[in-house]
Amino acid sequence: ADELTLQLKWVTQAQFAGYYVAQDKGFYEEADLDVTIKPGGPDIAPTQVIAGGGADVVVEWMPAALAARERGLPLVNIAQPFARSGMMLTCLAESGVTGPEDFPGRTLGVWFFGNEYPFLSWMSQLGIPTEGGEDGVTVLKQGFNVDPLLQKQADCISTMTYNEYWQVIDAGITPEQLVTFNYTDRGVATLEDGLYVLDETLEDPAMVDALERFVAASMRGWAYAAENPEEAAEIVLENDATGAQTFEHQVRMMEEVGKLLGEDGVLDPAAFETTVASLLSGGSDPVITAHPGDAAWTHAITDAALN
Amino acid sequence: MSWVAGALGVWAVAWWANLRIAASRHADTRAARLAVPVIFGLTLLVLWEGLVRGLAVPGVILPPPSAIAARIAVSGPILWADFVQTFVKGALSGYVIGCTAAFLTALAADRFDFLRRGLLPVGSFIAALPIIGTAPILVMWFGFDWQSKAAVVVVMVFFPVLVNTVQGLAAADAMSRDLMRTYAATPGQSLRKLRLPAAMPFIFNGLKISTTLALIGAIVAEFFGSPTVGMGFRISTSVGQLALDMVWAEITVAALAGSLFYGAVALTERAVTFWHPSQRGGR
Amino acid sequence: MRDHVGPVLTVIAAILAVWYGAAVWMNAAWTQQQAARAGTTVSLSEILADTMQQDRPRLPAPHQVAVELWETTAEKKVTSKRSLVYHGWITLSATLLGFAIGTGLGMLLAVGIVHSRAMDMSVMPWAIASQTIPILAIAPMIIVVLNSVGVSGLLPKAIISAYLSFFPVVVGMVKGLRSPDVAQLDLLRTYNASRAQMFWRLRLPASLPYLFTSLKVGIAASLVGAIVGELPTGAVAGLGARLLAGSYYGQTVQIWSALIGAAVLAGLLVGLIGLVQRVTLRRMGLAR
Amino acid sequence: MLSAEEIDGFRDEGASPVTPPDGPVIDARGLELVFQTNDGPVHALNDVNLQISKGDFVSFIGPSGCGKTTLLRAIAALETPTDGQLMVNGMTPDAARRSRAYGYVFQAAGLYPWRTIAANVKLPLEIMGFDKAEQERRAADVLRLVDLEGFERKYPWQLSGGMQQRASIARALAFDADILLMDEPFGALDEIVRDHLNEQLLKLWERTEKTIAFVTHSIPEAVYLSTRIVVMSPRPGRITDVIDSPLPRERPLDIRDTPEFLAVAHRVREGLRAGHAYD
Amino acid sequence: MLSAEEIDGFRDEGASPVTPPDGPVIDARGLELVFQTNDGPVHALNDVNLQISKGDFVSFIGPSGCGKTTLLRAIAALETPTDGQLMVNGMTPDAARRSRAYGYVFQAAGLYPWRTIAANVKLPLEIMGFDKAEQERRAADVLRLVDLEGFERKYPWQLSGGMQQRASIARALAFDADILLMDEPFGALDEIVRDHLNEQLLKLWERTEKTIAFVTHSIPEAVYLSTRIVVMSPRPGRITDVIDSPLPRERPLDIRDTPEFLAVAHRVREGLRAGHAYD
Ligand SMILES: Nc1ncnc2c1ncn2[C@@H]1O[C@H](COP(=O)(O)OP(=O)(O)OP(=O)(O)O)[C@@H](O)[C@H]1O
Ligand SMILES: Nc1ncnc2c1ncn2[C@@H]1O[C@H](COP(=O)(O)OP(=O)(O)OP(=O)(O)O)[C@@H](O)[C@H]1O
Ligand SMILES: Cc1ncc(C[n+]2csc(CCO)c2C)c(N)n1
Ligand SMILES: [Mg+2]
Ligand SMILES: [Mg+2]
Repeated sequence: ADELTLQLKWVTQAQFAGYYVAQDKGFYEEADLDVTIKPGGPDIAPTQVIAGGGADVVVEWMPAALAARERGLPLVNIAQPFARSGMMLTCLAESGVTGPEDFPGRTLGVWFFGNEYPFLSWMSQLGIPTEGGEDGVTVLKQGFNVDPLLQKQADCISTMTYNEYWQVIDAGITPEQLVTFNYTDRGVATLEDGLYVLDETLEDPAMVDALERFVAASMRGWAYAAENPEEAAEIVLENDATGAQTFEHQVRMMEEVGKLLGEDGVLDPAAFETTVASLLSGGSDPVITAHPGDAAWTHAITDAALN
Repeated sequence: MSWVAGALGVWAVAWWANLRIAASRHADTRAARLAVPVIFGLTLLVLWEGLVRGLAVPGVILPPPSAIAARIAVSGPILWADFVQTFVKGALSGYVIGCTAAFLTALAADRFDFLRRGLLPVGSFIAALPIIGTAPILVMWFGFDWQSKAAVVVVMVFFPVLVNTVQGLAAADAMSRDLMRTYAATPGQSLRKLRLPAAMPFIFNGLKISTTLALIGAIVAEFFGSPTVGMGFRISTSVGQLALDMVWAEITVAALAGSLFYGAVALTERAVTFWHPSQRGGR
Repeated sequence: MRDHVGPVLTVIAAILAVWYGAAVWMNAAWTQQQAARAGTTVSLSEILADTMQQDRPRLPAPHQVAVELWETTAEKKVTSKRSLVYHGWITLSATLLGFAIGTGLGMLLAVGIVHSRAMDMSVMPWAIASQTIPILAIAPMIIVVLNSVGVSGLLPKAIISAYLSFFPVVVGMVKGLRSPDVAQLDLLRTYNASRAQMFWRLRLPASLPYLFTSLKVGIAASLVGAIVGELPTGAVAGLGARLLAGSYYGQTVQIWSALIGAAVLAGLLVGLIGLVQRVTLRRMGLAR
Repeated sequence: MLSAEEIDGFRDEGASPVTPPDGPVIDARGLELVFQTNDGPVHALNDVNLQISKGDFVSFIGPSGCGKTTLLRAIAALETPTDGQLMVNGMTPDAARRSRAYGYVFQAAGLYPWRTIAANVKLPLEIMGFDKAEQERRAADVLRLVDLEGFERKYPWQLSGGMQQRASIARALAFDADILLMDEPFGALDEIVRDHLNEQLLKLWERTEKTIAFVTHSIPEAVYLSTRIVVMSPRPGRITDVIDSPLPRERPLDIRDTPEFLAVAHRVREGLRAGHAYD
Repeated sequence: MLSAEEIDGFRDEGASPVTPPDGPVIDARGLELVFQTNDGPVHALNDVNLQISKGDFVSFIGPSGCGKTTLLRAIAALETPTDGQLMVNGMTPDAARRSRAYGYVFQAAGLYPWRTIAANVKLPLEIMGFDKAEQERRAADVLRLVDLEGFERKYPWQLSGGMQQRASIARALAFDADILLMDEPFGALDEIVRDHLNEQLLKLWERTEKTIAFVTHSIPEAVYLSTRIVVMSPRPGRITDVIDSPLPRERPLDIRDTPEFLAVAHRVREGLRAGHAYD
């Protein structure tokens, strides 16, 4: 069997259920693959891991991948299982925020670590400075959880439709008490969980072959997971060595993730262009300074995988 | 490969030079004391540059020193703002509060044997409160700004200063204590005149270890939530952007600031414990 | 030992009292906010009751932590991923390995520094500088690099743990090895003792009080290091993973129980060193 | 070994120059002190009976290890007797200690290395709350007395052994304790300085009516200084002889050539010899 | 102050009982040693000229702080003279130290607190690589010599001051150094023990032909033991008199009552008195 190592962007959770299901259901094995799945975490940059040779394929968000590419790490998108963005800005209604026009003077929690770009380009689109002050917003580097909102340290925080949003709800706040801004609705969405490899990997026919089987098996896994959210959640839990996740939360996450999944994992070039455009407009300190060109993605793998 | 060989060569020569300087008559001059670590450091840098270039290590894993220097040169204002936020506001204030608290606790523990027996075992628990656990909690309690970082630092430096102070307060020898007894010195007097001076070498051990802990604590705490300024913020953000030159620029600032901080405490130690054999150069 | 029980219990009781008070004080705001959102008012007794049993309290009440601790230690098989004992063991093994590496390295460095002027002058400043590097920032790089040369598993964590623990040992040992006074050194000089003899017969015994103090600080640092080291390795298991997972989901009770777990572990380790210290010093006739 | 009665008998034989105003200053009865060591118990003091009156100058002499230091330490409440009774000024030694009754010169100098010589001498003065000017004055006085002027600003490790010992004597003399306990204060000094300091000490004693307990190894010194000489013997440490000196209070140095002096010295020497294993 | 020639003159006057086989064992010329302190320089030794031959027993006597310890330390290569020349066995003191020529008894006992008495005595033997059995034998021998049998397993702080001093003497005698440097070894001992150890030391010296440099404050001791007596004087520390003893090598204790003995003692006392400020 061909060995492949997959580095995830975040900890073991239903966000990555497709891969765990493919593993658990033997889809990889059937494809003659021996896949090692490495969970990520707050201190793990998949781009760095792949640069160091710690993984063959990584799950990464496109802004971070393109930024890395511009810095000389030639990452190529080989598949894009998530067709839609799940990122939102979630505010407490009682804070009085009803629309973007209420942002000035507010404190907003934002994920950094390469995930700040959608927010920055949205703000620059709105013309709101992010350095604080009367008509700017005060930005906090948000930790990993929703405490800033619950503790009222921030008026709004970043959430994912499939995870943090529900944590707020679980904490006892009703959806009516929340105001959410979906990045997709604002036209500043960027592509999230995609599969990336290094240029050189694609020069090796054996690897290309393995990757084709890998993407095919993974998409099979995603399809299965979307259809059987409870079983998928079960599988995720089994793979979570921390023993900290709950079944209910994972089932719900799987259901939400299902809404973001595309048909077949094929990257939509139009979505790619939207992402690039939004990144290029990223305010004073743009993420990327030039259009990365079409070398940043390939349909070769997905095309082959679909057959 | 020639880069690697060259770097190793430079390193060998410089090490030899250092041995010569250290063994020479001028070893005790201020110039030598400065030159030796500088030469050592420079060779490390040369070695690093040579290895990175020679082995073609990608810049996104480890940038060469030259790239880091270039980044430092153009990022002065950012680095300065981060330094003020993290070091001056977070680390220093936390250090002062934490060391003072530990010191006072040690005094209380020393004064009341009951407390010593009760507090010390409990105090050693605080030592191992890992920053990963405390930082999120303290950020939740004290907010995103430097106050929560200072709180993390307080927790981190508390134990080393506490143990060392307690140990130090027990360090005065039997005869010196007996002398105090014959004067019927009050506990306070015997503390001020005997136990504290005798404890100073130990206390400074704790203070020195804590300087570096304070800096690490303040930086790492920013990983768990911060305003958009600070050394830890910059480091984690830049790692996500694979801007490793910026990461190392911040690390350089941290190392410089930490070394100076340590040096300042070590100099104070020299002045305060001039009488201790380790400072009298008993060799 | 026995004369510690009473005082320790008293101190713990005092801490618990303060803790309960603080829990009420810190959690009350949430209770009131929730009531306000629901448009109801709450009485004092309701506040008191609610602050003791919130799901995501700012500060969990001691009994909440105790229950969680009980459930995750006694009621789970030690091999279960939900058992704190399981996670504690994973952290402990990295801690011990890291402590062994760290103290070994620390002592070697201290010996070198005390005996070689060149090392003293060049290595010490850089050992200090090394400690000012935020470990969490370079830990991922260390892991990545080690990974690329095929080292994984326990060792990378242990190396990070060693990195944090060697420094207190160096500082304390250097001071301790230099603590013999002139008269004690002169005696050996008249015998023309070799450096090794001077080390084994004078410097080392004289340094023991400093060494043990450093070891206590060092083992605590090792534990913190091992936990920190769990992050960039994916935080799949260990107390650090528990802490982090608790923190992702705002499970303060889980964080606190992992924290207490870590603290107990540290307390045991420090206590163990204290025991070794007492036995050694007594056997050396130094305990008076 | 002598019983309490016999020792009291000794007292009556000699012409004690000082009569206690009201009870003895130091009163030991059946004192016993045992050290527990890794190696079994050590009987440092055994059935020690001794009364010292106000204004007495009592020398202790005896072979090395006979318990002189231990006895002085017990009097100063630095050791706790395992049996018997010990009263100082009518109170327990510890109460006397707390009333600052003692000036103690230890066998080893024990100066604090972080203090200059002057600061070491001022240490007890600071503790007892003398004002700055008085501290200066007294420190200067006693340092002159022990011939250490000019060394005020040196640190202990910069002094010779004898100088350190003198500094420690100065420290004990700086405050006016009623009871001076001196453990071989002049051991590291040469004859000339010793004679000089002996004279000074006698003058001080006469002027201030202090009670002095003084350990020495020099027979002439013991005889020259004391109103009473206590001879001790080791294993277990005990008192074997108590000699009341027939010499007058006023003692020029050349009193050491008088027959009375030599007679006392002879008796001390005999007592001392009896405690030894040699010849 | 005396010049080098005058001192050499002294040597020829007296009947030196030992003639050096080939050059002096210790040879100091124009020796000077200045300590730098926070308070200005201290002239501990000034123009010291002295030759000591193999088998000499030289005593140093002088007021406290006159530089006796400093001179011994310079000979043992523990201090570096700031000027002048110092040779030991025809080499530098440091080379002599490295050839393990010295046994040194320090003014303070300086026992290691973590070693028992026996282990303290064995310390130099371990360092010099004696085998276990030999270590045991020698330790037992010297401890018996200084009358400390039965205390082998005690720790230093469990001994009295005098016992510690004797242990430190035993430690220096345990290995057979050619040159013994003894800094007030018998300071804390009573007359009887002192006499006993004086005798023992003389016997040892006669038997082994060691060269001994001996600091003491006791004039009789100096005269009784030495073939030469060096009188020193402070500020700056210098040699003021060197007296070659006319006494025979064989010295029973009662030699101390002979007129020759008293004459030498008198000369030493005069020299000593001259170095003092009193009377
Ligand atoms: N380390 C030092 N630093 C500065 N001054 C010193 C040092 N050691 C000794 N001295 C000074 O040198 C002088 C001679 O000291 P030394 O110890 O040789 O005297 P000594 O003759 O041995 O006296 P004693 O009989 O009291 O032991 C003294 O004035 C002393 O203060
Ligand atoms: N802390 C201790 N622990 C155990 N034994 C002790 C301790 N202190 C003293 N001793 C023992 O008690 C006995 C008396 O000791 P002490 O110091 O009183 O003698 P000393 O008469 O002062 O002798 P010296 O003239 O040598 O100073 C000795 O045998 C000694 O070993
Ligand atoms: C340090 C750090 N902070 C935030 C994110 C953002 N993020 C990306 S995916 C994900 C999980 C959503 O449930 C989160 C929180 C990150 N990757 N690393
Ligand atoms: Mg004594
Ligand atoms: Mg001396």
